[in-house]
Amino acid sequence: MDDLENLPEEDKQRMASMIDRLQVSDSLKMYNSLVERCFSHCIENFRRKTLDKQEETCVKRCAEKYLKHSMRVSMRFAELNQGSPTPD
Amino acid sequence: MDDLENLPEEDKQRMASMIDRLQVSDSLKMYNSLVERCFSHCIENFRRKTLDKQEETCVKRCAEKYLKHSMRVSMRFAELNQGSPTPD
Amino acid sequence: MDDLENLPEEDKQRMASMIDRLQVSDSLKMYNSLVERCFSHCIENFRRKTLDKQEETCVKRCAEKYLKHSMRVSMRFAELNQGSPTPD
Amino acid sequence: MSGGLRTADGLPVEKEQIFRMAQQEMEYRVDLFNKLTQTCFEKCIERKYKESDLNVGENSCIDRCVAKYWQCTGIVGTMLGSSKPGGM
Amino acid sequence: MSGGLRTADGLPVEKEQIFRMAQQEMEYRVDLFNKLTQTCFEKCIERKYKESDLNVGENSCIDRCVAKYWQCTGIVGTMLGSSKPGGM
Amino acid sequence: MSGGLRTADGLPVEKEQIFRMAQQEMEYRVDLFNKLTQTCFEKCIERKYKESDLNVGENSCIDRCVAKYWQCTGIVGTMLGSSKPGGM
Repeated sequence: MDDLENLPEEDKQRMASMIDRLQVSDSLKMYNSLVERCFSHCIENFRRKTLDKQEETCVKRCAEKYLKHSMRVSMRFAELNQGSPTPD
Repeated sequence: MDDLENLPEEDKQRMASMIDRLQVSDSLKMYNSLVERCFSHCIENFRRKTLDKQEETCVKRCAEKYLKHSMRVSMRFAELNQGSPTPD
Repeated sequence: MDDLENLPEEDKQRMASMIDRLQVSDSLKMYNSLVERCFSHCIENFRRKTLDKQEETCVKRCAEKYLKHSMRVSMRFAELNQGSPTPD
Repeated sequence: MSGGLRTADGLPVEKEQIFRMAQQEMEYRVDLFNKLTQTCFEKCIERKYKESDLNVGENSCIDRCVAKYWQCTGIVGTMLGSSKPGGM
Repeated sequence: MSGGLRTADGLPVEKEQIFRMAQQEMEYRVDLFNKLTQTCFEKCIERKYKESDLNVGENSCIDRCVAKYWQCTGIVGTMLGSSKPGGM
Repeated sequence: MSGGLRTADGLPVEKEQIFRMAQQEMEYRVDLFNKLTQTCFEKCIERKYKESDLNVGENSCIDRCVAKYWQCTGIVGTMLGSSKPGGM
């Protein structure tokens, strides 16, 4: 991908706009799959149409845990992409 | 998305054509995932290469149920998007 | 899709380039889902950060089996698309 | 087609962005609807497929499932810093 | 590039639609093939991965699985109002 | 906009290919990251969600899971004939 650095200004802008679009799409998909995951794990009964306190807590913790997990994975992933050594 | 109403005619056409494309893509994906779901639920033995009567009935009921389910979800989903109250 | 054969040369090129793009995207997605599948099946313990011999063998066999499986499915799929009869 | 910044496609930047955002919002809604439909099918529909109609229990389960899913979308959206529940 | 309706990309409407339909048909077939391959792998391949070749039982299971999957595609396609089995 | 082959969009062929490859590489990396994140969440995170922080065991499991997943990407990549581990 070194070729990209030699591109003229308008091409860099086009590239930046493509990256932007991918990031927005990706974060919207991530939002949807986070809801799906935490809903599937936490909601088991359908006797009422509102979440009870326990379900709400479960969904919040699930989503928070997933976001923290995702940040940690992202740090490790970046290290591996750059070939840094990691502790055992 | 209110901006869209002020667009000139050719832009509305472009928007309509985009919506069209998304709907065709989506319904083809839905077709594929419906087949996958009902096949996975209904077909368990591979001693012959044709469906027996019981398997065929299972696939048909599965698909019909899914379509009816999907229509009901779609009605409820539309109500929520418009902020209507729903009975408990 | 018979309409395609009557298209002028530049349109055929455009079509070929679209097919090319779909194939590259598809094979990259397949690569990712093959890794995910074999990792999920084969890796169960996280007491060390390197694969042991048994895990490595499992991943290799899993991937080889999947590729052979995929080739066989692809042959049968092509026959069905052309309406050839298949042995029971 | 006069004056102002233009994208690689020759459209004014602002209008192009409106189209892009509209498309992303629509893709987001389709994805949300599909995940919601699949998840509530798993949660509410009996696997026996004894008939092809939805029974009373399934119907009320669907209504509550959609309502609870929507609330989860709101909770996670708030955590991610989204302004309106279920929206972008 | 003379006469007739044109899309935002400057291509005649009809030709543009042919390309779009061809692309959607191809995406549909790739998606069908991928789901079929994954589903039959789940149904037919032993999880132990004792060797990297497919054994006789696995091979005949694959053939029958593909044939049965194809029939399900036909059944569901008919229900959705598709004209040819397995097609769009 | 002078000389050389051009695509349907009017861009020189080579530059268009660079953009396309860059986009496909980025989509590949996003897909890899998402699958890795989901898989390691399944493997490492306790389902009880007793709290919203990651505990020590979960954190070290994540680090090892990412490292092992990366090695699997390398193994499968080599089998598929990819030049660098984890790359295209």
